[in-house]
Amino acid sequence: MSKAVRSRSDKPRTDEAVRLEIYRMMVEARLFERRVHDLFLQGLVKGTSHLALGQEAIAAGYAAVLQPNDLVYCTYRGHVHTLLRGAPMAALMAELLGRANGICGGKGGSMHLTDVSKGAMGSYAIVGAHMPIAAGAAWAAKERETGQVVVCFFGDGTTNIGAFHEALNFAVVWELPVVFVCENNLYMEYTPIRSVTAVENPAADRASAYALEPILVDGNDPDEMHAVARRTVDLARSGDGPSLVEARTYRHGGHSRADPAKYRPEEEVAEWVARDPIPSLRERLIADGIDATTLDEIDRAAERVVDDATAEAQAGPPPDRSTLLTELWADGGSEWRN
Amino acid sequence: MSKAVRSRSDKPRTDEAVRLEIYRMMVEARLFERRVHDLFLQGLVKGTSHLALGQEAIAAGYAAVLQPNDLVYCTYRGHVHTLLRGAPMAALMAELLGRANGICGGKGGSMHLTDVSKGAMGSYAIVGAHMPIAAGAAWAAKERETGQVVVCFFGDGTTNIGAFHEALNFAVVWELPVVFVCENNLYMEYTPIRSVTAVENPAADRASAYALEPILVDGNDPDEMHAVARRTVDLARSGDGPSLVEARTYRHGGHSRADPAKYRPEEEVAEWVARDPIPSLRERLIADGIDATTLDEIDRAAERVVDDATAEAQAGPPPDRSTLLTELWADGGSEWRN
Amino acid sequence: MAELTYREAVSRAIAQEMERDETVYFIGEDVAAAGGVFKTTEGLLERFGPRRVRDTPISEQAIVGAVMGGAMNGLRPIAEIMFSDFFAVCWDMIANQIAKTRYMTNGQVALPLVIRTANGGGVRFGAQHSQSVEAWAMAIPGLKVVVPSNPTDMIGLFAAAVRDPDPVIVVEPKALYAMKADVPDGEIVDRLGAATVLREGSDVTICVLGSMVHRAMDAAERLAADGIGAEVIDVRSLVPLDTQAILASTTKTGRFVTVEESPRLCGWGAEVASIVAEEVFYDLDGPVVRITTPHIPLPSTDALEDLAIPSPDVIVERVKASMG
Amino acid sequence: MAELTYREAVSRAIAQEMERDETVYFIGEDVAAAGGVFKTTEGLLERFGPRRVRDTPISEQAIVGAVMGGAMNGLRPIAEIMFSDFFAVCWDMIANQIAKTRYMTNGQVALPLVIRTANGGGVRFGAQHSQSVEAWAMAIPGLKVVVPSNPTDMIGLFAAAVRDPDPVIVVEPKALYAMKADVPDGEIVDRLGAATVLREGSDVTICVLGSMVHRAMDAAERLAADGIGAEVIDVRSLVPLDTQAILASTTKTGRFVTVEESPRLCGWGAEVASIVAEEVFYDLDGPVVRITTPHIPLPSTDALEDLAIPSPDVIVERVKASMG
Ligand SMILES: Cc1ncc(C[n+]2csc(CCOP(=O)(O)OP(=O)(O)O)c2C)c(N)n1
Ligand SMILES: Cc1ncc(C[n+]2csc(CCOP(=O)(O)OP(=O)(O)O)c2C)c(N)n1
Ligand SMILES: [Mg+2]
Ligand SMILES: [Mg+2]
Repeated sequence: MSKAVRSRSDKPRTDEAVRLEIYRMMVEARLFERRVHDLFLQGLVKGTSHLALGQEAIAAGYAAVLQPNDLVYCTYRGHVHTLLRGAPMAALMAELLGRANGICGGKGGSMHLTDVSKGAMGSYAIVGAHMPIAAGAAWAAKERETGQVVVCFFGDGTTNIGAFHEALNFAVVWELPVVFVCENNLYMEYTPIRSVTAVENPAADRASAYALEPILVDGNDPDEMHAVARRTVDLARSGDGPSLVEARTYRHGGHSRADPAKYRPEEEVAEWVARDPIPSLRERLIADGIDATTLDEIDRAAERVVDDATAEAQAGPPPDRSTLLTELWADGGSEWRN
Repeated sequence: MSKAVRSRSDKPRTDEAVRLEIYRMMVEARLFERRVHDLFLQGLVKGTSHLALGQEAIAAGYAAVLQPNDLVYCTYRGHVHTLLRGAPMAALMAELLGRANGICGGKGGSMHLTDVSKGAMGSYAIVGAHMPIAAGAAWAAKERETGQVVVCFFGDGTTNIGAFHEALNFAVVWELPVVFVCENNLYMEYTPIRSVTAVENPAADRASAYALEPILVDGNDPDEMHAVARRTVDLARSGDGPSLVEARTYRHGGHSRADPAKYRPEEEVAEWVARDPIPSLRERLIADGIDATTLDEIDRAAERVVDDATAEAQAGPPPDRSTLLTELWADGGSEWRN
Repeated sequence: MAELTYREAVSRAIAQEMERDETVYFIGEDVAAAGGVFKTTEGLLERFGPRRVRDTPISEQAIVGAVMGGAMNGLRPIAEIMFSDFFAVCWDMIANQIAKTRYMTNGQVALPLVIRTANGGGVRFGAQHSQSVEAWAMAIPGLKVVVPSNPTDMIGLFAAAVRDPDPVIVVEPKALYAMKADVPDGEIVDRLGAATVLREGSDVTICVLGSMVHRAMDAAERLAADGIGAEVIDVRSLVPLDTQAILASTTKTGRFVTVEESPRLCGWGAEVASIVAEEVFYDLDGPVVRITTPHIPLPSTDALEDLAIPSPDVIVERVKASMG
Repeated sequence: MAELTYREAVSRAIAQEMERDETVYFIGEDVAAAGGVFKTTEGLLERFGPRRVRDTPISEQAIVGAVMGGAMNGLRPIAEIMFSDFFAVCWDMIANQIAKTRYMTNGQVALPLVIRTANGGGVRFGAQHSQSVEAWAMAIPGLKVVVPSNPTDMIGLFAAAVRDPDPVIVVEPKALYAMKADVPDGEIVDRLGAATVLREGSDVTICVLGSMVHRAMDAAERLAADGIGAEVIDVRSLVPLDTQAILASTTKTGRFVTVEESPRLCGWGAEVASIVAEEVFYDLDGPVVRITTPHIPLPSTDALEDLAIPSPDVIVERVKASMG
């Protein structure tokens, strides 16, 4: 057993309203990604795509505590994070479809969803790269005294790349307001993380290398996630520097659209699907006295939101040819010569 | 105080012969580097140069336990390591002088001393780069069952770069016969390591991030160094995988020839110079019954060795113009076209 | 003869060399148990076992460092870097360490290793997974670089790379992995530094490599219909470079065109075009022409990516325009 | 007017911009307390304090990542990468992240940042501390690149770089740090993308930058003595590139030569030479000529390093030979 401290909230469960909001966010994210998957199957989403089905509680827990001017950095597996920061769903969907009304005009694609206006500072497709960048944004927040907190999500596999190490040390030495959240879904792409990592808990067991508290949390427990999110964001906000959180979770599907995920034992998948954060929060909410009809209404509303977003996204045209050469430079163009 | 385990040899002092050999190595290395420094002042050593004056016990401790086919990787601060592996002193000196009889024909220079025939696999001038390479050499040793051990020396500042992290994790996961030895001389170039590092002991406090035992040793104590060297090399040799050793030490002079090292408090320098490993081993040896004349003879012999090497080196001509274009490729040339 | 896809050719190439020489090892991310994210290395683990075919952590510096160190100590290792864009995270290992070590040590260290990687665009992966980095490697003294444009070349050039005593970068156009072609049975071994004249012609020389070869061949077909004889040269090997073939053809045709998937500035086309303009200037009947992507990162959406990468249409148009 | 060394010009340039704009920050290894390993940043810590001028760990990815993230959130940060060779350890941050982010996000992210670095050879530092990497950066869409060849340009181009809303790489030839020149008093602000004609001539255009400028000027002097009028253009800015100045001069002289410190293949000279061979081909009276180092890593010893880097002698000889 690892020496990491398991994080248990000693606080009572979070407010009912917040828990319902977390529920809503998870349901919307789930339905959104399911729809994305359907659109793949129809051949409408080109290129790759990395779903976070099953991992939604982590993004939702943080989304529930962040302020509007806080900043989030995530990875190619970042649809949910970007959506839950408030990026318009239709524009995200349109980006996946490669349309002009996409959030990045079709230039970014699935791996690069970004909505700066909502503090969704980008999805990064090179493993680990966004960790130093997130630290840099936190540095600016600190220097400019904006009160912002930066949250940076990454995977278990990412803990073995150099940028992880550099970012953690840097953030601690400069005492930056950044929370690094490892979504440990037990696999890098197809390779089990334990087979390529020196320690059992790839992030938590390394926290002490940066003089940080080891924090290991059940990433499929929305209440736990929310408690940890609150605690680590508060620490950053109050000037107590960075945290490193490891949230254990599981993706229901493959690594990317190309992956049927045959390498995972059936029992393992079944066990984790049984721990799906959405039904489990639903059950708890009902046990805590919420009416099932309230939750049903949230479910139905989410379906409408996704339907509307899909329709709006699909109504968009392909990007205009002229946009190929725009926005390399701040002058709007891409000229490299006079 | 750090939680790292301070390594204390419970064994009795090493054999007299080995201790005398360690003494000899340190003295030769010291006189060699002092001579290099003199040659600078005469304008004969061009470019940069990084001396290890004061740090010799670490290289000597390991040199005393390595077998002929073992491999050593070191840094630009690698004169001593290369010399003590058995590279011919005259050829090292000639390389620093940029002569044809230099160990790399003048192409390498001070930062790239290499003598593959002696298992001195190179000095590397990009911080951290040699750590994965050393792991790779250990991988080949393991696969080919050569029984070789690889030792990789690096500085405290190096613990903050990504390659450090990747190499350690990789070596542990693949259980490679490699010993990583951090020479913590308290400074990166001019910046104190504590001001840029999240933990007190930059290597030892990170060992647990790779499931390794934290080993912190007094790098200025030749007996301690030798004991740690023996233990870690034996572990690697017997298939027990990598170690990470942090040896505390101090360089008497500046980072490189350009550096008068004004940034270091005088008392700190004085304190460490008082702990110079060479006089302290000398005193101990005498206390343990060695005749001072034996040591004096070693000192005088070392002076002769250095004088001879200097003369031989200086007798060398500059490299022939034709060598500019040799040895890019294994065919001996550098042609890129037909 | 057997029909193989390019991706099958990759695994056949690796197997051929591993079978022949037990010091050949193969490592990379998800290459063993999973057979590679592009399914280029399926079956190798089963055939050569978990020591010689091995999954690594996501640690490109460690991967490339490991093959360098391995090559210094008796192996002939092969590393896969999954996407060539990731060269950027281990560029020090490739450009500063591997490329320079033999020269710096005056020949003491030989580095018989291969780094193979999936390169280029056309598959809607966006700017960080679609780059063409062959010119990055070409620009670094000490690296050899090949770009096989078909399954047979993949096997032959790869075998030559593994057998070469120097480090070789094998650049695989990922847009070609599904391409099928007949491949001779038995061992295939090619040599580095030989371009191939894929089509003869007397009016214009088109130099091309990788996935652009097929587009240039299409274009040449259409130019022929319009009475323009294009000689298409598959450069195949950037270092060593077959300047003889390129210069001889240009001397014959008097017109020189490159087609590159890379961004505009400082690509291999610039190098080859300036060699031509320096060495056979007086044989040229008109300006050299470089057809490249614009100087932009590749956009993700199909609508824009297809516009960015030179198409047969664009090649035909530019060649015609240049011929006045 | 005051006589300044190039290294003093660096610190004056940084100070000028930090004084003007409090969002300008400066970070790097040993840059603050120690004033930089080349003593280019002395006095800045004292003047601007330990928050705005700050020492970092040896973590180039973190340094470059930090200025990128900082620029995304309201700063205009400057990073020093001590030697340009170390771009290789943070190339992902530079080439994949900084260069591509604005385009990928369709303009949502602006990155007003500067990376400055000591570049090139001539100081006997050996192969891993002597590279010329300006062409690495030029080849990546999304990066602007300048190479100041004298103290005044250092200040002016640097100021333009800091004020530019896009990422700019400022490449400082380390062989020039000790160079002295008179520099005007007061604020100096230049613009990106303008080459300078340093010397007029009607027989041959020599395009050059960085430390090679001075060698080309020497060579031009000697060519003049032999009756050959060389026009020397200090390119100064690789992206944006002043093609107008280059093409106009070449049209006038009819002869085109580049002098580069970089290895042979795929340097900026190849790019500019092929632009010339494509766009003003009919104005050329003879082959384009590129003078470069050989395609080798730079050797350490002075005897060999001096042979490798183009000297005034070599420039004179090659220019004369090319003029028949
Ligand atoms: C530097 C780098 N190496 C390899 C890849 C290819 N790759 C993409 S995702 C991935 C697995 C990442 O695993 P993890 O960090 O656990 O994140 P997850 O996908 O499980 O969310 C890999 C290897 C990459 N994008 N960047
Ligand atoms: C990647 C990289 N960054 C920076 C440098 C410049 N540099 C050379 S030595 C050095 C300090 C290294 O400190 P440490 O690891 O403690 O070794 P020491 O010199 O003290 O032996 C630095 C920053 C470098 N060579 N490589
Ligand atoms: Mg994972
Ligand atoms: Mg140190």
